[in-house]
Amino acid sequence: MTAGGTGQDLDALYQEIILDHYKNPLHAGLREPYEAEVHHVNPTCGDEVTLRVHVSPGEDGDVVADVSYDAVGCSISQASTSVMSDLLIGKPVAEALTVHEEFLALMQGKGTVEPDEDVLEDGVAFAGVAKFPARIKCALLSWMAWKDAVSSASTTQSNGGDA
Amino acid sequence: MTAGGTGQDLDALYQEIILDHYKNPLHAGLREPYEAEVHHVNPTCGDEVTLRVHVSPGEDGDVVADVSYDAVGCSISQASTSVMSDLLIGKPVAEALTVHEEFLALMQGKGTVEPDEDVLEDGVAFAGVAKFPARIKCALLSWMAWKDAVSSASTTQSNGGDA
Amino acid sequence: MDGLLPQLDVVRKDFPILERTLAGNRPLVYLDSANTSQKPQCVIDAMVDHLEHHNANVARAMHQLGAESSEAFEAARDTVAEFLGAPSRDEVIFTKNASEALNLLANTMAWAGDRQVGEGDEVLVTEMEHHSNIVPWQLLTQRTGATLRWFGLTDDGRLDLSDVDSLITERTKVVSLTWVSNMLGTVNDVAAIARRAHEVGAVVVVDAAQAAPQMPIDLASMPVEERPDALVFTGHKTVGPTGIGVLWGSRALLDALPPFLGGGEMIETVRMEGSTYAGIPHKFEAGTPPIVEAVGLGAALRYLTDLGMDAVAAHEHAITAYALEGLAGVPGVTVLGPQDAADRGGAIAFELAGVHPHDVAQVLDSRGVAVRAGHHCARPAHARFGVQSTTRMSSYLYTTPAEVDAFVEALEAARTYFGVAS
Amino acid sequence: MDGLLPQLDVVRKDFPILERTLAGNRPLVYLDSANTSQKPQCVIDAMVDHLEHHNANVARAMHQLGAESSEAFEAARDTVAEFLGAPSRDEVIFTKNASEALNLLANTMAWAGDRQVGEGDEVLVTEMEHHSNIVPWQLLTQRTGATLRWFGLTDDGRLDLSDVDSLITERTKVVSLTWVSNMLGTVNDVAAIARRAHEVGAVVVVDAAQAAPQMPIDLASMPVEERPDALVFTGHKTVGPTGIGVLWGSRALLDALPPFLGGGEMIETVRMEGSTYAGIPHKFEAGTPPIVEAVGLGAALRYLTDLGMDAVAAHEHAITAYALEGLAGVPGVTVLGPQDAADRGGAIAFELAGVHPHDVAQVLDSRGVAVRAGHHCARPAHARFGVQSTTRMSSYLYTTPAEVDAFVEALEAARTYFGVAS
Ligand SMILES: Cc1ncc(COP(=O)(O)O)c(C=O)c1O
Ligand SMILES: Cc1ncc(COP(=O)(O)O)c(C=O)c1O
Repeated sequence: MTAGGTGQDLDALYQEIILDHYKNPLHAGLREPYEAEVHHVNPTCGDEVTLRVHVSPGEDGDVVADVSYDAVGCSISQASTSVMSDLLIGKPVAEALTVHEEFLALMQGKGTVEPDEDVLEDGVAFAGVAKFPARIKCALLSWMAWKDAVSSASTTQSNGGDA
Repeated sequence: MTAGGTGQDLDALYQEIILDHYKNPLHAGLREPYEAEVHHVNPTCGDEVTLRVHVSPGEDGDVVADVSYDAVGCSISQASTSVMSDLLIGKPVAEALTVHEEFLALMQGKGTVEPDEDVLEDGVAFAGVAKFPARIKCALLSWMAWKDAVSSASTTQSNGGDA
Repeated sequence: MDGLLPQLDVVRKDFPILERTLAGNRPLVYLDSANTSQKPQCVIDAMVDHLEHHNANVARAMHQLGAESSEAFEAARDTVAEFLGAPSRDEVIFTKNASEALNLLANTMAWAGDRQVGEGDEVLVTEMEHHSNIVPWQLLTQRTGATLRWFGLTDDGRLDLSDVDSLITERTKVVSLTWVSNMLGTVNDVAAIARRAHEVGAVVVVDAAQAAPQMPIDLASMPVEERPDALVFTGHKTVGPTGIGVLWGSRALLDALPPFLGGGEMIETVRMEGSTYAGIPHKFEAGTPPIVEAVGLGAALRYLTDLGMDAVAAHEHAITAYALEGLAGVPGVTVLGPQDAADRGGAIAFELAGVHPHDVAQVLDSRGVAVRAGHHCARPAHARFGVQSTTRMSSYLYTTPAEVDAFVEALEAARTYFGVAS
Repeated sequence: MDGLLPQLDVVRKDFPILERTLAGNRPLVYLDSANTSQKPQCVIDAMVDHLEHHNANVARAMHQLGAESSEAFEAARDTVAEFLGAPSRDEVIFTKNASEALNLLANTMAWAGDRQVGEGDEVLVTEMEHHSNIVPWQLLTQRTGATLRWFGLTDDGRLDLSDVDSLITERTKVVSLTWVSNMLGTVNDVAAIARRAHEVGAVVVVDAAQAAPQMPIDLASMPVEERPDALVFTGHKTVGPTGIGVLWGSRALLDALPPFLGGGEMIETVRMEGSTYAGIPHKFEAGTPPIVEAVGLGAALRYLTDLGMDAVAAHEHAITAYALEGLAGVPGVTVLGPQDAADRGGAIAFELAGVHPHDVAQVLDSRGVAVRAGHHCARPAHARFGVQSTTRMSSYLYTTPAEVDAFVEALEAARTYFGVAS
């Protein structure tokens, strides 16, 4: 049995970076253009996110041109959405998917995975969340939404495009 | 927790009278005339009885003129059917219902009820059954069927008759 | 403090988990009892004794262990019947939880029978229901072409009865409502609504999942016009185990419903061409029932009865009043539902300005205080009040005033942590 | 004797109830394991530990106890998935027993969805099914205007496959059959039937209530054409507690079925106007799940896995062979079903000439030997063989050859008591 959440742990969970993103979320709001919009909820607590992805062709394949969102939720889910959008906007889709996997591995690692700051940047601040099983879903909500959106954005494109 | 069934108890359950009725059941077979026929089963073990009741008007109200039956089941249920039919045939319905209640009380008394031989005659042999919870249903199967039949026999009569 | 259970410290010793310490060596302050209650030793012991000495299947087993197990199982049914004041013990059906009990009713009403719900018919619920008393009726009405309607809520979290005449009509076939809200704490006037619903011949279903743990129920003493036709509760909230719930239904209703789950024990005779069914209660208990759970539930209800449900209710009332008082002293707190402990159950959902409920709960948890954050399976009621989620504290018979103090202090700590303290 | 579990006497010490003595100071000889199995100490201890130290509701509770309880509950799901070799742990649904799992399938197929059963469709079962795998399909077909058909049985108690081509047709939407019969002991060739049924696009449901306790199951290793689409078993027969059963279903099937019970935990978003539902497994787990029961079941399946299901199967086989041999030596005994232990499960139903099964069981019980008498929830199979009821002995991993001897001796005593011994 593991158990998260001592008085000390609180600071491990609520890293300064997380609280900063929570108070001043980056890239918030829903913007055009976009190829896919998804709505995800955390059924247990009701946190919700509506998320749009705009993908545009780049030199080496598709690029995540924009991630915009409207979200309600706790500090962890809000900060995670902010960190994610900042991290993924401008990255080739293939690379963004790798970042996604890295973040997923970190969250599901029960606190044993050492995060790679080069890949995750501000996302490393979420390392502490992995020790709070009940909060992992909060941190993952928008990442799951993004994954969902980006795959239908690619489909939409390839459906609509010439290639 | 009570627990029936030591080696010694077996004889308390399988009284000589019971085994006699089991081997040579009285009034067996289905006969005419009858006003009501019912079919009862013990769902757990599959014991079944088809039972007919013939009621005819007597001096002081209806009389149980005949109880006939076709039954499959264990020694207890078979013997009980035999004893019951012998006991009730010829009795005024009102009196038969009293006998029925007496037998029911005996069976549900967890072995604490002293049976009245004047009322129950051979039925007293079932006193031991009350201590075997799993067998009470066996002993009661045909009694319940009779009760069911006799009430619809009376209804049938009053429906069909003049009174 | 007036109204507390006598010898509360002794009562607390009955609950082994209350000795638990959590991370950081914090003692457990369990304020999530509306979610699930803790279990006294006597319940655990009864289950262990059954498993170690009397375990056997019921009804179908004729040997000594089978007789012992059947007797224990059926004795639990008697205990439930007594606990509810049920007119007849055969009207007590064991289900797996309260949700299954509600679904049993809604699911069977889709099929041919005197109580069948179809096109043009209406089912009436309320906006304060737990999802388990909404979704089954949505499924029923969607699948049969009937219409789902609901009572709205007043601003202070009570049922809005102003449109009762347009809601309860000849078309109303079922009225299903909670006795005590698991979010707002509201205690509904079940008797008055039942009386109205019975006038139009509707079936009245009461969700007593939160009522059964907190207040005495005596069905037999209710005038029959005011008595629900069915009432459900769940074992794990009444200091019993998970895996068992109760559907009480009047014989008239239960006899009128077609079978729900088919299988062993619910039959009279099975032929490949068709089957006939047993009478109640077995008709609705397909398969091996929750035997050891019934034994545990029986012990649980006897425990509550020994404490006295009046005393439990008084305790809950006193603690709730004290908690409401404490919350009133915390800046930024808004309590949803009735603000006054009078006529109110023990669940208190609230907002803390500037801190999301998850984050409130997290800070509280770091201090050993266990509360629930989210929509508490009552999303429509949250939507009604324009909030996405709340924090909920819910006490029970083992809650002490000192625990309420710890809770209020922890709220202050949350305000400080998230920088909303002025 | 070959094949017995190594250190059987040590294994028996794991089961506290086996120390029980019955009336007349008789040691318990428990030969009713096909009805329900006994529980090892580790299962009881796991449940007690959970109730005393980790009890909380799951998923919805975010505090430390909630996290512990959720982790324990979901770990049990992992254990079940491993035990069955399930392709995905999300395909494991907790129900209250095997019967509910079968009803879940049959009940949801009545409603709109890719797998909906309607007029002109056929559901195929067998004459050797437990009532729990007959009645749900009767209810489905009666309610939807579909037709129920069934495989008959050969005289030696095997499936009569001679008319398979007229039974499995394009109209067949579901084929549901038992892997191991609880009455005849027959082991069916599930793979062959699944292959045939899949050719016509039917859903294949396997009742593994008797198989799971006795033989290794590895779904992932089965070729997909031969793999059932759904498989059910029940906790209390696999040394786990009552109150819990398992439905494993392929994701494709489970995704295609509409919801069963509505309520907390099975939803995504609830609005009064309508709701959306969670993905599997939660979609089918409405209300508070059997938490402590899942913990117990997890411990039970780990116990079986530690013993090794191959070893358990070998033990069961050896004991069954020995019992069949013993029965062959008792005059007047007729065993129903396959006479040979090869390809046979451990339930042995028989008749004893001149003594009704109740009376047989009663005499056995007076000597501490617990067997079952009746139709064992398999009335159609009894009718097929023209018998109203039978006596059934069923062994398990803790059964010793000496217990079989005691059983055979007790049968002789029954013959003497009822005066049928020559
Ligand atoms: C073959 C078979 N199927 C289904 C069941 C039903 O199991 P449960 O009663 O736990 O639902 C049983 C056991 O009774 C069985 O033996
Ligand atoms: C008011 C109310 N109704 C129904 C339920 C459902 O109970 P269960 O989850 O045990 O089915 C609950 C508890 O979660 C509740 O609070």
